[in-house]
Amino acid sequence: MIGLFWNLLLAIAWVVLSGSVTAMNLLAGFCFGYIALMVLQNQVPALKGYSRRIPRLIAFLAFFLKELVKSNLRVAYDVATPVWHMKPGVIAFPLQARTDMEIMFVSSVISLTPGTLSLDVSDDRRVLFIHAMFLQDEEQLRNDLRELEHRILKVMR
Amino acid sequence: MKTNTLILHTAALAIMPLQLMFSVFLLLRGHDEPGGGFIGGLVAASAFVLYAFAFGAESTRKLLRVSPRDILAAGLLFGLASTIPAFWTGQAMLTALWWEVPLPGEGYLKLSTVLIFDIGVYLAVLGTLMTFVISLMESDE
Amino acid sequence: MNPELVLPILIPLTAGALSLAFWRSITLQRVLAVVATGLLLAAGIWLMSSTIEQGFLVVEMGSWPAPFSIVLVSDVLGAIMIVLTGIIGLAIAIYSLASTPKGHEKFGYYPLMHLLLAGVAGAFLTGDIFNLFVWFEVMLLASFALLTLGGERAQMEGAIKYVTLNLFSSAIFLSAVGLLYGMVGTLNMADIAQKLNSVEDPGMVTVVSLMFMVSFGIKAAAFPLFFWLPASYHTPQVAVSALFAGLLTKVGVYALYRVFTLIFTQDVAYTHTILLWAAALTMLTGVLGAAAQFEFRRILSFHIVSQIGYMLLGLALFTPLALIGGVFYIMHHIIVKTNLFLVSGITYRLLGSYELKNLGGVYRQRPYLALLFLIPALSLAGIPPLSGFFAKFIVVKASLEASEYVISAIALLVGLLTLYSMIKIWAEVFWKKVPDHVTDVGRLNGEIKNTHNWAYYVPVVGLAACTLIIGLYGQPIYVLAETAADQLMNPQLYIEAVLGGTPK
Amino acid sequence: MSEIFVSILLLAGASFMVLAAIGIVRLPDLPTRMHASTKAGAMGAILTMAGVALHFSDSAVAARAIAFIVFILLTAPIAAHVIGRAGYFTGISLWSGTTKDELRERYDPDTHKLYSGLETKTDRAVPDNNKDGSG
Amino acid sequence: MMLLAVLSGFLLAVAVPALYRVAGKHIGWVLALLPALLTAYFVSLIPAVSGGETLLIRNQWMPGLGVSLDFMVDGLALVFALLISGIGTFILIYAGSYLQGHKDLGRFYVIMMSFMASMLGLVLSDNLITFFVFWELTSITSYMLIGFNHEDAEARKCALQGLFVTAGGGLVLMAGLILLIFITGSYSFSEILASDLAIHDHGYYTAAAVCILIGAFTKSAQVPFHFWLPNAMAAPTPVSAYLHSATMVKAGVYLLARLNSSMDGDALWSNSLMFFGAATMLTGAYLAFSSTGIKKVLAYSTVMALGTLTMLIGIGTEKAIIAFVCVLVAHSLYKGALFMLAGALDHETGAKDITKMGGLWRSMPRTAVITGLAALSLAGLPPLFGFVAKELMFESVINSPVWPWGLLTAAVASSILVVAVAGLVFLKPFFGPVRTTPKQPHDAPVAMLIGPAVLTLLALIFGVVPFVPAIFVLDATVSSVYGTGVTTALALWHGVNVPLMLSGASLLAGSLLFITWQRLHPTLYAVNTAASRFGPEAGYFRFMLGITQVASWQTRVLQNGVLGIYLLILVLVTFGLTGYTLFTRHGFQLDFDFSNGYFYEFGIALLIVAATVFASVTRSRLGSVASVGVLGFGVALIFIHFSAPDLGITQLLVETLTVILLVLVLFKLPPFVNLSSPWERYRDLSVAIFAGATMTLLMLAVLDIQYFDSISSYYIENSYGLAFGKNIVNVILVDFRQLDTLGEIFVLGLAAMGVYSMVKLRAEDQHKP
Amino acid sequence: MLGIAINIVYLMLSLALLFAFIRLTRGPSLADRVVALELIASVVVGYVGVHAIDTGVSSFLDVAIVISLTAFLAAIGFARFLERGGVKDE
Amino acid sequence: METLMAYVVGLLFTASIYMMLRRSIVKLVIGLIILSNAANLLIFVVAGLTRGAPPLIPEGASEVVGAVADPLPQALILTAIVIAFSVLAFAVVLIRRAYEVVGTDDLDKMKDTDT
Ligand code: NA
Ligand code: NA
Repeated sequence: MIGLFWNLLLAIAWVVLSGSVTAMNLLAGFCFGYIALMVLQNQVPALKGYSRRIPRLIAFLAFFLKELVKSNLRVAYDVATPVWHMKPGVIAFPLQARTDMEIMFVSSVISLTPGTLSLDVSDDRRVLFIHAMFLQDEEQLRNDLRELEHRILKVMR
Repeated sequence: MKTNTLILHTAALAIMPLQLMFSVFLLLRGHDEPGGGFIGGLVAASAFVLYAFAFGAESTRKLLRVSPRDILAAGLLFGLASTIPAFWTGQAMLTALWWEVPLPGEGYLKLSTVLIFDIGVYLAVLGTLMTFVISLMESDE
Repeated sequence: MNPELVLPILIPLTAGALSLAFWRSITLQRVLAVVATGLLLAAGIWLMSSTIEQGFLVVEMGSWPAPFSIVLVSDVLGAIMIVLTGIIGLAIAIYSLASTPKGHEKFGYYPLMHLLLAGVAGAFLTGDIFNLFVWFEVMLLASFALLTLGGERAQMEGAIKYVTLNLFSSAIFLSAVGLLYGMVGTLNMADIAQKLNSVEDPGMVTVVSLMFMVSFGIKAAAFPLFFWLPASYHTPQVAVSALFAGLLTKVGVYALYRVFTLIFTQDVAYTHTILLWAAALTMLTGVLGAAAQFEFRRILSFHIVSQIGYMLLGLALFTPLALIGGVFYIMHHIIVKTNLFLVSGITYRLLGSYELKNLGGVYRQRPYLALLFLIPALSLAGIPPLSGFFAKFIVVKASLEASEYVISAIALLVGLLTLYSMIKIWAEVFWKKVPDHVTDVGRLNGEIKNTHNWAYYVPVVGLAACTLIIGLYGQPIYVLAETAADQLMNPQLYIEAVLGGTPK
Repeated sequence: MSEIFVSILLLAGASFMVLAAIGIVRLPDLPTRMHASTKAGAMGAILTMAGVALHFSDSAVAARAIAFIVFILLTAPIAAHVIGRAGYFTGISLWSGTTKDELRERYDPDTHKLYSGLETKTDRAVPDNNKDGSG
Repeated sequence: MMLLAVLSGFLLAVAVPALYRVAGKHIGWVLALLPALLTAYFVSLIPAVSGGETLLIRNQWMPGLGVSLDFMVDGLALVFALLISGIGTFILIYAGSYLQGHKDLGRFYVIMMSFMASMLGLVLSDNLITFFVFWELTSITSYMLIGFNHEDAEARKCALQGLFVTAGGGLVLMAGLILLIFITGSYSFSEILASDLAIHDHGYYTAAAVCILIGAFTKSAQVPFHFWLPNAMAAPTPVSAYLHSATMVKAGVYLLARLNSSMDGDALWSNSLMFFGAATMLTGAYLAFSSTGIKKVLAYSTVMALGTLTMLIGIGTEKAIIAFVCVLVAHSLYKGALFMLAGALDHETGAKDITKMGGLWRSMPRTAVITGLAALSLAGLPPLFGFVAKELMFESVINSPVWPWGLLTAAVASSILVVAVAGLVFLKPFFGPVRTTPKQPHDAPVAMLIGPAVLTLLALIFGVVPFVPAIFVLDATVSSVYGTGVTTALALWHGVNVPLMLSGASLLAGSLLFITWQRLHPTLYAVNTAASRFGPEAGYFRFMLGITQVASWQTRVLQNGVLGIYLLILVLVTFGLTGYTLFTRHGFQLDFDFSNGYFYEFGIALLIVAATVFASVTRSRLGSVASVGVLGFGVALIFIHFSAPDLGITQLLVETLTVILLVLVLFKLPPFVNLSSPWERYRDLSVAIFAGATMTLLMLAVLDIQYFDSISSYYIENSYGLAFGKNIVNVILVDFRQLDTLGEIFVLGLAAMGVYSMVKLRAEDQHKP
Repeated sequence: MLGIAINIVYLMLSLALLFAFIRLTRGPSLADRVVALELIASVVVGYVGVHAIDTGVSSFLDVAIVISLTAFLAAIGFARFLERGGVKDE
Repeated sequence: METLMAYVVGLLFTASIYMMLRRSIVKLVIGLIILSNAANLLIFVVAGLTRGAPPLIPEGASEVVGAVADPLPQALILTAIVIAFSVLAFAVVLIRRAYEVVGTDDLDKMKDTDT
């Protein structure tokens, strides 16, 4: 089931990449995706229920884009102005995400957002350590991060 | 210091198939667009390098199943094999031969010694780079 | 379609790839080593006979028309070089069965050997200047790997110099190809030659030709570009040294012969005079270098340099007789020098050292080995009626004929000093008593039997036989050299063969 | 019309690049530089590619641009994470204005264990608060 | 038949090991059959040759080179052939006994047979090159013979000396012969001799003559090359006997005689011969007189004889040539005998020095008798052939067209000395008080005496009835040396004439000298020791030392082990040559027209420059690596910007992987430290700037030149139509120029194998048990 | 319009390259240099994109894709160097 | 632009040679990298620079539109890049092994084998 998901994804990606939408090409993509996954089969953890995620994904993307622009501007402002407004620090952020894939996505998205950078996950995978640039209002930041995580998890679960 | 992170591991597993797939893509369309066996092979190798950085040399060996050396040998033999059909047809070595295999539906699948050769290049590049990286990493571990 | 022109490249390439594929089966690799080099020799002989019959053999790779495709071309010189490659390859392959340490066999000795031969053969046959670069690199990488195989300290130190200086040479070669292409827009050597013939003011061509000269001069180990050779040739295991000694520098010499007869003949008075002095100084510095050495292989290594001078002299004088002499010298030297290294390997096996002070007594205990040393050694020194005599004779005669008296005198003096070196080895290794401090003389006295003993001697005897044949039955060899020189002096024939659509 | 959009996208992308570049030069320590550079750099690249897709308005080009964006989104944070992490753990000096460090106190440099701080008491054998530096 | 005659020695040499196993200690007798047969064969040629015929035998060898196994038998060749095979017969027999039980006897005979064959080949060759082949073969085989006792360092040294001098001379001779070939256009002695070409008018003549003379002088131990010959005594006595009497040293004389009729008539040729011959004669005689080792005495007397022969050729009158032939034969006979006898003395008494022997005639009567006769011949006393020869010599010296008085003085002085020498050789050991010798002396076995006996007997016969040799070969021999037909009449007794009076005077003075020898000897010894510091032998040693010193100095300077210096030289040579050539053949022209570039292209260029400079100057290794990465990006941008997307991609990928490899490897290596001195850095920087500037100038020059359009239009036109690909670069790589790519993947594979074995196969692992 | 924009973008990208390179030279830590290198890769991507538009050759996009898929490996390599105890201040 | 690049290439040669002349083996390797870049750029520049016309036949077309850049030097450089990379990989590992075996990174201390 999971294999099939990835496989199809890869096949579609293939078609998209090659830019020629034919049955043959899809089949070829499927085959190559299959080969790619075959190499990986022992390592890929379980994934399921992907079909419901597309609308959530779109919603998430919109949210993410907004965050992205917002925080980018904030960083830009600080960089561009002579005085530092920032108040950086490393915080421990307790995670709702559980599987490897979830944690990876959460941390990646956090990293992608300017102003926050995932440094590491605790050994028990319950806490993500984040370097944040603007710790003026730490609670607000934690709330934002929690919302982000929540939206990601909704897409992934 | 502390090594091996969950994030890198997971990301490697996610990124690697994309790289591999893209490498095959580059290989196959190299005749018409930028790409080809060499570039494809390099991208494929980067996929495995990523894996090796995340999981270590030993796991990469297991993932590859065959020794990088054998991939290399296969690549070289493919490269040489592409020269042979020309002999049968009595032409000079390395003369390209093209076969059009009709496919169900419309279109033809273009097979050629050139493709065989490009696959050889791809495998040789992959095998070579994996030999470099794995043996160097193993010597450190 | 001439398969014999392709096979000398294809056979070692395939053997190399197969040996790599059979990495774990040493036995299979050993069998393949002998079979493939034997086939290479057979292909070489086939090539030789076809070339003699047809004058030139040309194959356009990929069936594309000539200046656009890479062509393989064989003239008599090329065919000679291929036959020699086959001979040396086979000799080394057999010798390796006995001499190669297990560890080396397990780590790719045989595939590297095959690919080295492939690179050498490719360089001899290609008619394309960039393709020549590629084969040079194949050869070079194989030699790098063989040189470092084993990982001894001396190998590493030697290899750093070898690698660096050769890479510099490659970079110059590559740049020169680029500059040449910028001017003539083609890579096929015949095409370049033909086009340059019609150039009015070839000053820049001469400039670029000097880059080729330097680059090939480095590969050929000419003065003052030879440093990499004495720094490294004595460091790998002996079969590798022997293989290098026989073939590698000669590829550089061959390349000089090729381009400075075919392409760069615009300003012979200038370019070939430079070559002439390089040749003289190469002879002299090489032989003096050898005089200062007291290690078997180091002496031999410096003599490679010195002998390269004679071969360059043949080219530099640029008369028909001189080219005959040069070609003859190449044939003679490849066989003789390889053989000497092989003999040094046997004495090493017997006494465990290459240092003259640790060697001795071989004449007493192994008279036939002593004879097997004397044949190539005296031949190298130019003692008649061995091959080296005729080689030197022709070259000296050519230089006297060209009124280059100083050069002739140097050539003769170097001959004497070469004899001095060979006699030094003879006196120290063979005549002298085993020094008292050498305790492990068991093998010398024949106590230890090696099951592959024959593999040490078969190639040495075979090569000695070649030396004797060239000397005693030299007429066919001379005729070959004469034909080769004749073709070299008439580049128009080559150009017509490649571009003029001769029957294939 | 599309020219204007393309221009805007390109200029926006380039602006992000410049922002990242200025940030990387100006900002005082590694993590803060990374806030500017990796994200803004990626952002700039994404916007540029969007411009490319729009400019060519060709499905194949668009598909490749999308693929590029996906790839960048996957790889950029990983690179950032790995470098930031490596920099942090090798002890690069943080800006003097750094206010807190909740990681340092939970990291045991001897055993290389990184605690979440949420473990039950028994999980945590030796408290190592005293091992951290000034923070 | 002639070919077989010459080569049979080599063939038999090859068979010696097998024969030795069969024949055992009789090997000497068995092998002697061959030279005996050869002697018979050569004797059978006498009638034809003495009839004035020159036998020419032609065999192909390397016609392309003008080398053939052509043989010529005229009087001169035949006399030599007879001496070589005849004396050789006895030497072989003698050696079997002398070296009986020697562990290397088999090897000895192998070399000896080869030597004999080489010598025969030398004197019989008609082809100049073949002649030279045999000439060099005698050098090398005599080397093996001189160094026969090879575990003795002294023997090795002496052998090397002999070889070095003769082979060195041989090489000069080669040049001379080649010049002679140029002059005459012929490779054949017989043709050269028969032609009436004015050789000395040719521009090459002087060079050729000098070269040939040097070659002959080294071989025949003429002053100043005489020093090697006495040292050749390190060889076993049979070898010395053979070398001195009939072979090796006579080769030079043979050559002079052979070419005389063509070269004669020129002052350079004959005056050199006379001068050096006389000097050698005198020097040899003096040194013989002042030595004590019996073999050394004999050796120097050989030098004297060789000088005499050379001088006689130089005089060149008919008389002189007759004298030449007689001295030649006489010397061969008595010297062969005396050496074998000296060996017998040594063999039976264990003593080598004449001061250590005395009164041996009682225990070795037969040896004494034969020695006495041979010594008479040496002294030039009747009724032996030596007397006939000496009389002729005096006569021709007196009648010499040039320097008669000088030559005569030398001849008489030598003659006096040689009388004393003969006394030393014969009287010292056999008479006077009996001295104890290391071995109990008794007469030598028959195998060791038969040779001396026969040779002395021949000397006696020839002396008593000198018309016998005259009838058979003398005329023909003299004719071949002199050039025109000559009829001679020899007689023991010519009546009382000037030569006879000179002989008598010499005998008298010589006897006096002999008597005072004991008293003179310490002084002579001191003089010789002092002189030896300046003599030619000292020169030889200085030369050898000089070679070694120059060699090691040169090697220290050039091959100094410092990679930086090597590279520096390479760079200087490369760019010096190209730069100079550019300057002279094309000219420099700087071009600063950058107007056709866009500002961002300058930006890329600037990035490349900055990255390069930073990578070179930074003291941070990884900073340098990262900067090289940036350089790679910059180059990739250039590729991309100038229409090479494939190159751009490849460059980026390779750059990334390079950085990864460097990083993988580097952390085991230490950080940068500045190791060079500022001076070295400035030096290197200037060289590097010179190189870079030259490259720029080259590029600028080439940019202006495009002789022809690129062949690429073919690829562009046919990429799709014929090769079915739209990416033309890729089509070139995998189709038009596929062979390059095939080679390229093998390069990759080789790098992989190299890296793999370097990482995995470690020297330290191999040394583990 | 687009032409002007493209030129401005080229200028901005050139500036970005310059700044990033300054950081690369300054360090002070290896991680800083690596970050700079990553940024340069991104700028190159931007450059490639603009160039594709400038020349109208969409094939250049592949360069960008390859960079996106592989350039980050260098960073991972450097990080590995640091993790394995390499000198950080280089 | 070729003119400017000629100067850049000259600088690359200068830098590479200077680095190769240093005594540190790491600098030697960096010199080698720069050298291969220099040679590749040289070919590229000397063959002539063309803006914005890669030698590709557009989608749907069967021949190139207008003048395109010379594809041959590109193919050559591609080969050269790969070869240089192979060589470099070997050289990098070589210097590491040399350092391990010899125990120094100073090239001047690696002269035992010569004389
Ligand atoms: Na600010
Ligand atoms: Na040009």
